[in-house]
Formats: sequence, C-alpha cells, structure tokens
Amino acid sequence: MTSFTGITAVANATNEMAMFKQAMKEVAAHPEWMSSRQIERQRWNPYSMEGGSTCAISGENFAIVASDTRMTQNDINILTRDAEKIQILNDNIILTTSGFYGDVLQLKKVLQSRLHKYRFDYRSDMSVDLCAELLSRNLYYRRFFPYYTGAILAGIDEHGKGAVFSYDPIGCIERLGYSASGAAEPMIIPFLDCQIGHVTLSEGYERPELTLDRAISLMKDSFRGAAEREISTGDKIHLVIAEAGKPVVVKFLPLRED
Amino acid sequence: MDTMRDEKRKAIPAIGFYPQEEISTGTTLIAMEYNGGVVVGTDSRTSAGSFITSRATNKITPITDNMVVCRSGSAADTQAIADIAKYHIDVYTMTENKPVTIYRSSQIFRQFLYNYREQLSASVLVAGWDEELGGQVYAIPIGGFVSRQRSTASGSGSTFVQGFLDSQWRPNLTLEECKAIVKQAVGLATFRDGSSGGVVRLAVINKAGSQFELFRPDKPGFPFVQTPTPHLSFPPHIEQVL
Amino acid sequence: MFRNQYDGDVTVWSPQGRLHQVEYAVEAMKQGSATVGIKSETHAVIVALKRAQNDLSSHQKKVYEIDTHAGVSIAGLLSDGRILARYLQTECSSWRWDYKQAVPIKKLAESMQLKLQANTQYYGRRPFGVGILIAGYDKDGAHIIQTDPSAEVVSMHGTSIGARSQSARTYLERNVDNFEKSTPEQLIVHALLALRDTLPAEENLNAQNTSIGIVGKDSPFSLLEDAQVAVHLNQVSTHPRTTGGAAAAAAPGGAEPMQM
Amino acid sequence: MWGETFDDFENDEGEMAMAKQNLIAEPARADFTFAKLPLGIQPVDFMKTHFAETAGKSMQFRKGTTTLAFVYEPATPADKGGIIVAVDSRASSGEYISSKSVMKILDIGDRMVATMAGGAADCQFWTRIVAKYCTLYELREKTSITVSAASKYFANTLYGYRGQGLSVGSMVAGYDKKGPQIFKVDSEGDRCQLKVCSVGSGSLNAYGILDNHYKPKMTDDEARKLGLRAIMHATYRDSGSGGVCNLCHITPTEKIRLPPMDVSKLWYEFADELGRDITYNPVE
Amino acid sequence: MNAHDEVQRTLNPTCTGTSVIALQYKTGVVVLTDRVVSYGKMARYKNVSRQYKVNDNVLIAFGGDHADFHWLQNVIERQVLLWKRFDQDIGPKALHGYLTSLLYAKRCKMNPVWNTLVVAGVEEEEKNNKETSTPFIGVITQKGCAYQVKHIATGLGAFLLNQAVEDEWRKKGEDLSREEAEAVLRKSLELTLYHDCVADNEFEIGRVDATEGVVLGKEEKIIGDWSIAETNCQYE
Amino acid sequence: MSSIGTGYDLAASTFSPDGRIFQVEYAQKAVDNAGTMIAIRGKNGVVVVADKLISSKLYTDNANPRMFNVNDNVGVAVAGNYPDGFALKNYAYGEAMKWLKDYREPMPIQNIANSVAEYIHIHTLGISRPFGAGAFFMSWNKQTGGRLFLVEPSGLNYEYKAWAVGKHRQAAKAEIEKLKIEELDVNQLVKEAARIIMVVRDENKDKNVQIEMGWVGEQTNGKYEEVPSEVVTAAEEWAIAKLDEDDMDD
Repeated sequence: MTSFTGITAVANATNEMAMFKQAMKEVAAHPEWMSSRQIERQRWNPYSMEGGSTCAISGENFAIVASDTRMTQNDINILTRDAEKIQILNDNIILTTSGFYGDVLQLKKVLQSRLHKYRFDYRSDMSVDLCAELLSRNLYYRRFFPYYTGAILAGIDEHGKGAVFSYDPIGCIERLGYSASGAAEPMIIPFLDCQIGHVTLSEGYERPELTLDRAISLMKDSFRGAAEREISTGDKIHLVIAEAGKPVVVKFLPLRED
Repeated sequence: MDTMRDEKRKAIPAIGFYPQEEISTGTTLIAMEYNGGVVVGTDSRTSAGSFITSRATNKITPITDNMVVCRSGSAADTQAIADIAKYHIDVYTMTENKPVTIYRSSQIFRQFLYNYREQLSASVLVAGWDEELGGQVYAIPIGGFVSRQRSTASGSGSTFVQGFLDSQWRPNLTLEECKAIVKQAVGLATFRDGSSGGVVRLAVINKAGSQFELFRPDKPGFPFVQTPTPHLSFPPHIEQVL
Repeated sequence: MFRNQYDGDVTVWSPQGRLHQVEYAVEAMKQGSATVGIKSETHAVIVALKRAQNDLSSHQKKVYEIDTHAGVSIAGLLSDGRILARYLQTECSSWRWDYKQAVPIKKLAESMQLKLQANTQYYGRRPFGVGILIAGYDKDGAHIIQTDPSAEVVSMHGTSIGARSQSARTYLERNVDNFEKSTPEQLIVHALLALRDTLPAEENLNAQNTSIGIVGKDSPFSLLEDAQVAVHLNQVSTHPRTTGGAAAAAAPGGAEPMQM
Repeated sequence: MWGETFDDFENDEGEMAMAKQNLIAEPARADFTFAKLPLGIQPVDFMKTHFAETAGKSMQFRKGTTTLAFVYEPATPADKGGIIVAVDSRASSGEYISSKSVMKILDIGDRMVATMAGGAADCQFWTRIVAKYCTLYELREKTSITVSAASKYFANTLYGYRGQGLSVGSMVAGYDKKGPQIFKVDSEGDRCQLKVCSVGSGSLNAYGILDNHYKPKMTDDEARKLGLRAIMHATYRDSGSGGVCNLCHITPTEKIRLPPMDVSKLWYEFADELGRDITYNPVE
Repeated sequence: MNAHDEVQRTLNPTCTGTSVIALQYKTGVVVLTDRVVSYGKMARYKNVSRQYKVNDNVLIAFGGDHADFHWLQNVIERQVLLWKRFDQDIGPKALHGYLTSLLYAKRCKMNPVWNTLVVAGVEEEEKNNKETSTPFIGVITQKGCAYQVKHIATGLGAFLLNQAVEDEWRKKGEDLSREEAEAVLRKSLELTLYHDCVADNEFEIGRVDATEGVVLGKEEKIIGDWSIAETNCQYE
Repeated sequence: MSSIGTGYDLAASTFSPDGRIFQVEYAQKAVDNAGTMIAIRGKNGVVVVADKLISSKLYTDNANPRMFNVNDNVGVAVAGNYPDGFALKNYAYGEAMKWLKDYREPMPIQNIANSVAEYIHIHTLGISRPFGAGAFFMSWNKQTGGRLFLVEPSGLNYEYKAWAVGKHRQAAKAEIEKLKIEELDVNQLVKEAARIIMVVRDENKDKNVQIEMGWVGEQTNGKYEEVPSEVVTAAEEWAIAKLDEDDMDD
C-alpha cells in the first residue's frame, strides 16, 4: 500500500521529527538558556492549602477520629462545607489527613490499593500496625516531592487496643495517645495535653480515666475551640468512632459556620 | 498581541550568551470565508524590536494546492512548524492516496502548537478548501486552541481591525467583496500598527486551487485609508503649515 | 497418543488450521479438580472441589476473592491460576484507582481474553494450563464467566470445568431454567449438586474439600466458612445421588477423544 | 506508523499507567527510586520554596535534637562498661513542638543502635534500610556485622543522595568483636569513629558537660548519670531539645534501655549533687 | 482558575473562559457558562460554548484555558468509547474520579491542565432505572483537588457568588424546581456581569435531568438592570 | 503440491520450493473451517451476518459476539479462530483511538482496514504465528455510501461489494450472486442474508446454530449497530417461510 517513495518520505519526516523533538528537549532542559517563562514555570506552586483540622484520640479499646468539613481556598474563601477528610479504610483502620486536598486524595487511593492487594494475598484485612508502617514508607517514597499533608492513622490494633499514629509530610512516624494535624493543631494539642495527657494540669485536680464518652466530649470541645479561633476550621465535625469488636460509627455534628 | 510575554533574560557572558530580541513577525493576518472559498491577506513586515529585518516577507506559506498557512509570532518557530507539518501532510497524502482534509491539517498544526506551547511562540491561521467542507479557516493562536472561524484576524495588527471586520462580515460574500474587505482590513492595520507594514499579499483558495496577489504601495490597488483632515498641532498663534 | 510435528509450539498451525499446543493446554485444565459456577438474576455462586495431596497436607486453595464484587475459582494448574487471579485483582484495583468504582465484569472478561490470547500466539510463552470461572455482580447483574487455556472466554448461565465436569454440566443443562429465579441458598444447592456429580461414587463432598463463594446484589463477595459450608452440604445430602451422575463419572475426565 | 510519535504527550497515558502500577503495589526494588521532581527542579530549592518557615506550621518536617554517646571502661569489676547512648525526645516543626516523646534511639541489631538527629523521617527511613542490610548480612555471612561495616553502609547510602537535601546526623553505636564502637555518620557522607560524641542542635552544650566530666574509667552509675546530665543541660540551653531523656546502655553482653526521665525533673534531681541552688533566694 | 492563581499564573493560559455556575435541583443539575473566549481581556472569539455533552448522563463545563480543555475533551471522548466497549455509559462519579487522577498526575509533572472542571450529571444507581438516579456536581481544580457539591461558582464567581447561590439553595433545599434553579443562575450571571471584566452577557444554560438526560442550552442574552446609572454617580 | 511432512510448513518464515508459505495457508484454514459469515453492501447500507455454533444452552444470549464497534461509525466482524479475532478487534480499536487522539475525528474505515492489514501482515513474517482470523470492516455515510473491506490472515485487504467466508462460503457466494444487491435496501438485505445463511447450512452437521447480525446504513444514521434481536427473528421467520415456499416450488 505504501509506495517506495512514500517510505523514503516517511523516513525523512521521521528523522525531521526526531531532530525537532530533540531540539525541543534541549530548550526545555538547558537551564542557562531558560526563558523567564520557564524559570517561572519551575517556581510554580504545585500545592494549595485547603485548610481545616483533624484530630484523633485513642483509648484502651477504642479510637476516635474527627475532622471539620470545611474546605477553603487561600484560607478565606469557603469552597464547600461538606468536604470529607476522613477515610475509613477498613473496619480497623481510619485515615485522616489535612493539607493539600489533591495529595490527600492520592494518599487515600494509594492505601486503598495496597489494602486491596493485601486482602487478596493474605485473605484477611490489614491491621492498623502494618498499615501505619506502610503509610510511613509511602510518604517517604515521595521524599523529594512530598505529599503536602499531615496524616493521622487511627484504629484498633492487633491486641484490641486503640492506636493513633502521627506523621509529618515525609513519613516521620510516631505512635501516640492522641494527635492532631492541620491549621488548628497548635490549639487542639495543648488542650488535650491538659485534659488527656494531664501534663499541664495542676496537682490536686482530678485526673479522670479516659473513657469513650469523655474522649468524644473532649473531641467536640477541641473543635468548638478551634472553630472559635481559627478561620479555616468550621462548619461541621465529622466524627468517626472505632471500638474493638464493634462496627465503625460515623457522626456529623454542627459547628460554627462563620 | 502575540508577544504577550515580556522576555527578560539575563546575559551570561561566561558562556557567551547575550540575549537578543527574537526576530518576530509582528503581523496582521486576516482570513475570511466567501461563498466559494476563503480569502487570506497579510502584511509583509518582519521586525526585531524596532528594526525592520525584512520589509517584503511572504507570510502566506502554501502547504498544498488547496491550503495555505499564515504565520505570526517568532519567524523561526513558525517556519519550523510549517515545514514539519507540511512533511506530515505530504506523506499522508502520498500514503493514503488522497488529499488530507483541512480539518485534519489544522489538527496536525495543533499537535505542535499545543504540545510545545511553552517553548514556542507561534500562532497560525490554516486556510484552505476541500471537498468535504468547502472553504475553511482555522485559527490557532498561541496556546494551541483551534477554532473554525468565518472571519478572523490574528497578529499584533488584529486588535486594530477586529471591529472593522465585525462590522463588515455578512453571509454569502462574493469573492470580490471579500477580497475588498480583507485588503482594506490589512491596509487599516498597517496604517496604525507599527509592527505591521509593507505590501499587502492576498491569497484566494477555492476549488481551483490557490491564487496569490500582491498589492504594492507604489502601484495602484493598494488600500487607501482616508483620515480626517487634521487641525493644527502647535498653539494657533504660532506660524505653521497644515 | 503420538507425537506429530505440528504440536511443538503455539506458533505453529496444523494443516487443518488448528493449534495443538493450545489444545493440549486445555487438557491440563481438564486434569484439575472440578469447579462449578451458576448465577441467578441477582447472585452468582462458585463452588470448587479441593484436593489434598495426601492426608497430611492441607487442601488446595481454589477460590479467590479479587474484589468486593467478584471472585474466581480455578481448575487446572493452580500456580498458573494464581497468576491469573492476581492479574484480575490488579485489574480490579486499577479500575478502582481510575474511577473509584468496581470494574464491570465485562472488562475483566475482555482483559482476560486478551491476556490468554497473547499466550497462544507468541513464541516463548506457553498457554496458561488453567481454566477460570469468574463470578461477579455489577450494574448489568450477575455474571459467570468461563475461561479456558485456548483463550475462549464466555459468559454463561452456569458452567463447570475440570475433571469429570461433563457430569456437572449435564446436571446444569437439565436445571438451567430454574436458576434465573433461584434464591442464593437454592443456587448454592444447585451448584453443590452439580459438583457432587463430578465425584466418583466412593467420594463425597465435605466441609474440608468444598469451597463456596457467593456474590450478589448488595452482598459483597464472600468465601463461606467451613461451618457455613457444612450447613449447605447438609441440605445437599438430603438429595439422593443420581445414577446418571455416577455413570457419567465412570468416564475418565481427561480422556475425551482427540482428533488429529 | 511514524515510529517516532507526534509528541511527548503521547506517552502521557503510558507514563500515568506505569506510575499507577507503582502505586497500586508496593514497589519491589532493591534500591529506592524515589518520585522525582519534574523539569529538572532541584529538591533542595523546591523544599526551600514550599516547606520552609513560610509554609503552614504542620507542613514543616520534624527535626531538632540533642544526642550523645560515649564509650567507657568499667571502673570496678562490678561494673559492666560499654557504651552509653543518651538522647532527648523533642521534635519541632519550625517553632511548634510537634512531638515531645520521640524515640531517637533506633535499633539496628541486637547490640547496635543508631541515634537520630536532623530530619526525623530521614533517620527513621534510612536506619531501617541499614537494619535490613545488617539482618541480611547476618543471614548471609552467619556472623553479625561489625559496627564499622554497618556505619560504612549507612554512610555510603547517604552519600548516594548527597546534595538532595537529606538531613541526617546519626551515631551508630554498638558492641562487636572489636569491642564498643561509635561511628558518627551524616548526610554529607561523612563518617568518623569517636569515643565521645554528640550530635544535634544541642550538641555543643552536651559536649561542654561531657568533656568536663568524662573519664575513660567510670562506674556504670557514673556513666549513666553523665549521659543524663549532659542531655539535661543541653535541653536547658537549646530550645530545639527537650522532653524526656531516653538512655540506652550497651554492655558487652546486653542492651539495656532505661525508662525515660523527664528533663524537668532531672534538673531537681541533679541540683543537690551539683551542690547548687536551683533558685536564687536572696533572703538566705 | 481561581483569582489567586490569576495573579501568580506562570503557564500563561491564553484563550480563557471565566466563571462556571452550577446548581443542583430536585431531579437534576443546571449549569451556566458564558460564551466568549478571552485573550487577556480582549473578547477574542464569541459564540464558543464551554459545555461539553459527554453522554446522556454527564455534562462537563469548564473555566480556564480553552486549548487545554480541547485536549481534555479528546481524553474524555476516548474514555467514553472505552466504557462503551463494556456496554457501560460512564457516569459522572467515575468521570470525576478519572479526571481527578488525570489532573493530579499532570500537576505532579508541574505541567497542569489549566482548567477548573465542573462535572455535572445524574448518577445512575441502577441500570435503566431513572427513579433511583441522583444529581451530581463534582468540581476539580487544576491541581487535582476534587470535591462534590450541591452548588458551585468558579472563577471570580467563587468570590462573588458562592454565598449567594448557597443562600438560595438553603432556602429551598432539595426541592428547588428547575425554573427556580435557572432563575438563580441568571441572577448570578447578572452579578458577574457587573463585576467581572471578562464575563460576557451571552450565555447558555445546559442541564442534566434524571429523565430527560443532558439538554444543551440555547444561546441567551442578558441585559441587566442599569437604573443605578440614573442616580448620582459623581464623586463628591 | 502436498505440504504435510515436507518440513516446509512448520514456520511462517519458511518458503516452500514452489514459493508458498504454508503456515499462512493453514491459518486461512482456521477461517475456512469456522462458521459461515456473509457481508453484503446494498443500496443504503451494509449488513453482516454470521452463523454461530452454540454448543450448550448454558451460554448466555449472545455470548461470544463476533461483531463489534471499532468506533461509532465502523463495525468489525471477525471470522475464524475467536480469540485471534478478538485480538484483531482490539488492535483495530486501539488504532482508532490513536487516530481520534491525533486528529480529533473518527478514524476513516479505509485507514482502519489498512492498519489492521499491516498488523496481520507483520505476523506472517515468521516472528510469531499468523492470525487464524479475518475481519470484515463496514461503514456507511452520505458522501461515500456503504463500504466493506475484508482483511484476511495473509494480510490481504480488499474492498468488496459482498463476500462470504467460512465453511459454506462457496455456496453463499453463489447465492449472493443471484441477488441484485445494489438495489436492495438494508431491511431487505437482512432478510436475504438470513435466508442465504439458512440455505447454505448443512442440515446434518450444523445443529445448535444461531444467527448474529450487524448493520450500518442510512436508517442507523451511519452508526454501526448490532441488529435488534426482534429484527433478526423476523428475518429468520421470513427466511424459513421463503425456504418452504421454494421447497414447494421445487
């Protein structure tokens, strides 16, 4: 179907194309010759910050996770009041993330896929301890182009105890009793330090045991406090409760909308 | 208009790099459909900064018998693109044994202009005639957005005549009417735009193929722009000539 | 069986326009213990017979969950089967990655078909010596997909592959009209009855050698526990074994005549 | 048809599919190929632009530390001698203390630990890689790895990522057939053996105490106290350090992890011993 | 494209469109876009639609660069064909998910698709059963940040209109009729017309309805109310 | 000349002394032995019909379809070894997608057929085995009218007015020649095609067969579609009646 001359022409065009592409690559790669346009392009900010805060508390046989549902643009313009920042990965693992929402979605998908594969390989669901290490590793794989996220992983561990793992953007992992991330982290943590850690509570005051009910009410108070004083937190509390041997419960509670 | 971005590159003497102003065809391109095909018209000025590097450039590049492309932006970029696209179109024509449609050709141009839009500074008008859709004009400004237009202007001079074209176009223009409008539009643009100037080149593309025409300022037929008689510019008490 | 010169490789056609290597691979599938799949309007069930190498070894794993809405069972070379099952799992996961939804079963069937076909055409590979039944439920309803080494991938109302599966298919063909409206429990019983027909008279189904997987509308794929399997087997045991099944079972599975 | 495709976008979908496959399943690879920045952007510049002080508080990497380790010989036969490793537990993201309970002594083997200073995630990740290497080494060679070899591997690995913005300052400390050894390793690829060593933002303060009170022969009690004291003083002078003091004592036979001590309380504990008033009381 | 990016944009979108306004009503979604292609602030091409009918269930509207969307349109068209192969119509949720991945992937190459996409549609819960279909609006920004909403205004409209549209929505909630929803959109466009340089008064309202499917809008024109000009607008 | 046993027929990379490539011929056999498939271009469209063996009633309706869309406008019907045909269909589909991506218009039928033919041809060079399947491509639009191409296992690609492949191709072709196909509209073609398939069937051997049909033409608006089952049934009924009538005449 192709005539002989046709083939020669193809060869010529192919060659031409290859040279053209090569030239284009060089232009793109050679830093000294970069146009202002290209330099600017390198400085383009691939991140945006959608605000909001999340928090997790673990107890003897439970873990609760909460986040607000506000999504903002540049901290001021509210995009939606129903954003989901908590992902229930399976009966024992809950992920909650603040930061750049695109990365949040990506991270969630990565974990979901791994969990999917784990279920096929081992014929059971992954435990939160394993998932915690998995998350840490995967955050670190993006060491040089990090996820712009503060992740918290919570759930019920292999021994039926509540677990909370806290991360920095590149996967520094630590198991804690309670943790928070996002815009209101510096407000929530001191409150919990006082009420749960009791570290800033003066001597002589009652140090009640952390029950599920107490944890839930502390969580509500934390977010109410944050919504009062932090602009990108508000609208609703998305509360997820995991108790050993019970199905995961999800609740939504109203917050300030201003 | 097509040199929207202000290039400010620093000289790097160590490697012998001294930024130069790119040679670009700050241009006026006009294209318009009439009832049997299309008419395109361009000026002929190529400039580097304020220096005119060529005063009689031909900005209408024939691609096939029934298709031309009008180029604006960086001269080097547009020439390279036109050459490569022509290669592709020629080979397709040969291997498929029938002419490539104007639409598909415009898509071939889009491939380059869109995919390399960060590196290139080029915008073109693809104008032609084929069996399927008759006369067609596809405008591809910087960025690689292709749209079929009935009447369009591109290049730095386009800003000055867009209104004129809007007021002149109507359905079913005859060839002569269409040529007159296009010629006049180029004339008007060169009159006001410093980056456009020189001669007016027209091309008519229809079933019969492409016919090219040249209108020189020193020969009859060159568009004439009537301006109002001016008033005196110095204060009236000063002796001066109109 | 004699060797002919056209059966050395998948890349050779016989003068009759057949691919012997591929046909031999189908025989490998017929050696594996049987598995049965049937579907109703709302549910799809796969049951499989697991062999144990000897008394000390555990039974094979023949049924895999590949996603919440689909599972597979395998007959033939189990290691080949596992590779294919894993492939399907990645397909499911990949689709979820892109669309956040469960993959249409038809997509799985198509991917499977192309993967199997490639192994029947290109030098240096061999066809997979395994047949797979995919049970799934998606927007289009319940599905049973049967695949075999020759890359035939077919959507079925019910089917069986593996050793002596002809007896099971006979049972299914006799009862196919009842499947459409069956409850999940009835469906399982049908499948088990068909599976039982593949057994020689002296053997029977028990909780250890039987796997049951079920998926349907609003119920994710689940592989039943031994205790649940036992419940269904009890129901089956009330049905007397047909002589027809036993007669068919007498014919050895892998010895269907081969034409040259 | 062309052999050469039209454009680079042609591969877009292919690349996306490949990236997807890598993310769906854990990458099975011996050496880590991390997700790279496009357009030849340098990680260091990128981090400076997007993850520096100007970024949101929680989006900064955790860092900051005082760690120390030293080798001593037993002063009496009742003592064991060996290595004392002591660290603080603060991790800060900029000005915010993001954690006050970080365990900065990471196990590498039965009798080997690495300390972490610098980027917390960097240390955690790479010490795991070293630990994995050491375990495999032991399985392969049927003998435990020497501290020297482990630290060399650590240093080499880090050297491979030199200039890309990793931040690791670690001491690999342990007991092997040559006795107690401490190697300091950092993200520039530097590695050196020391008897007394401190790394981190509070290291100068720690050195001050160590150099003053260190003796080659000490009782176990003295040695442990020295470690605690040095950390305690460092936390008081360096705002990047604080929390509790974790201490690990590696003896010729075992690795003893001591319970964490709150540095705030340590201050009072040591006050008497130092013969110093804690509070200035002009009345007395 | 949001207003903030407008300032710091580096990749030079050239032929652009501005706000998209979409609102969910009882049985579907209405989407409004104007019909002008801006080149900087010049209204370069008129009568260009910014709504793309994907299939009977999905309509996509976009703001931002037209060339980028044309590239996307092609990607989407091929996705639709891919799904057809498996006898499926791609639903808005699946398409939203796919485009999120795509835009995120492009962002990771620091080569973003310069569009804010609004995926409007009705999600079929069961095949051939329109009763159970639910309206859907999904938004994706150029960096791959995606979320689902009941009402949205993008571009400069995000600052101008979001609250206005939300208020209307809250008043009537789920029971908003199509006519009411369209009235809200028209009112909103009027607002952008008063405050957005590159907004045009020629527009179209497309809709996706559970029973009717996608209905593309006809070109309409709005004049607005200029009575304010009669009052004294002099500075004192 | 006989091929078997000469050793010249074991690979597609081998010529026999008289210049034939037997492997390609054997692959053609796979098509020749498969169910009959007829494609006819009429006045205002193209119809393709296949005789499909349904070996068990456990198969779902229209399991293993032989006809597919390459894109909205072009249909493909594969004959011969089913998996091979499926792979061909997949390739054609991929090519059409590439074209759509590059030129943002549906790939014209001629280009699809050429491209598939090229692909098939590469497989006859001996690197792997030739495809044991052929493919009809069909389309219709106002400008060009109906178009019908057949790509064979050898890589040959011709445009046809009508053609038949498979078991009873000769008889079928003879039947087609009796018709004035240029004058028939699609609805008539459907009936005639069904009749031809039934006529050429070998009543002793061809049991459990089913007719599958696809069409593209003016009434489908240039879109290739599977013929609705009620139309197929009606055509079959018409054909049976017609056959009975003919029998009576005889």
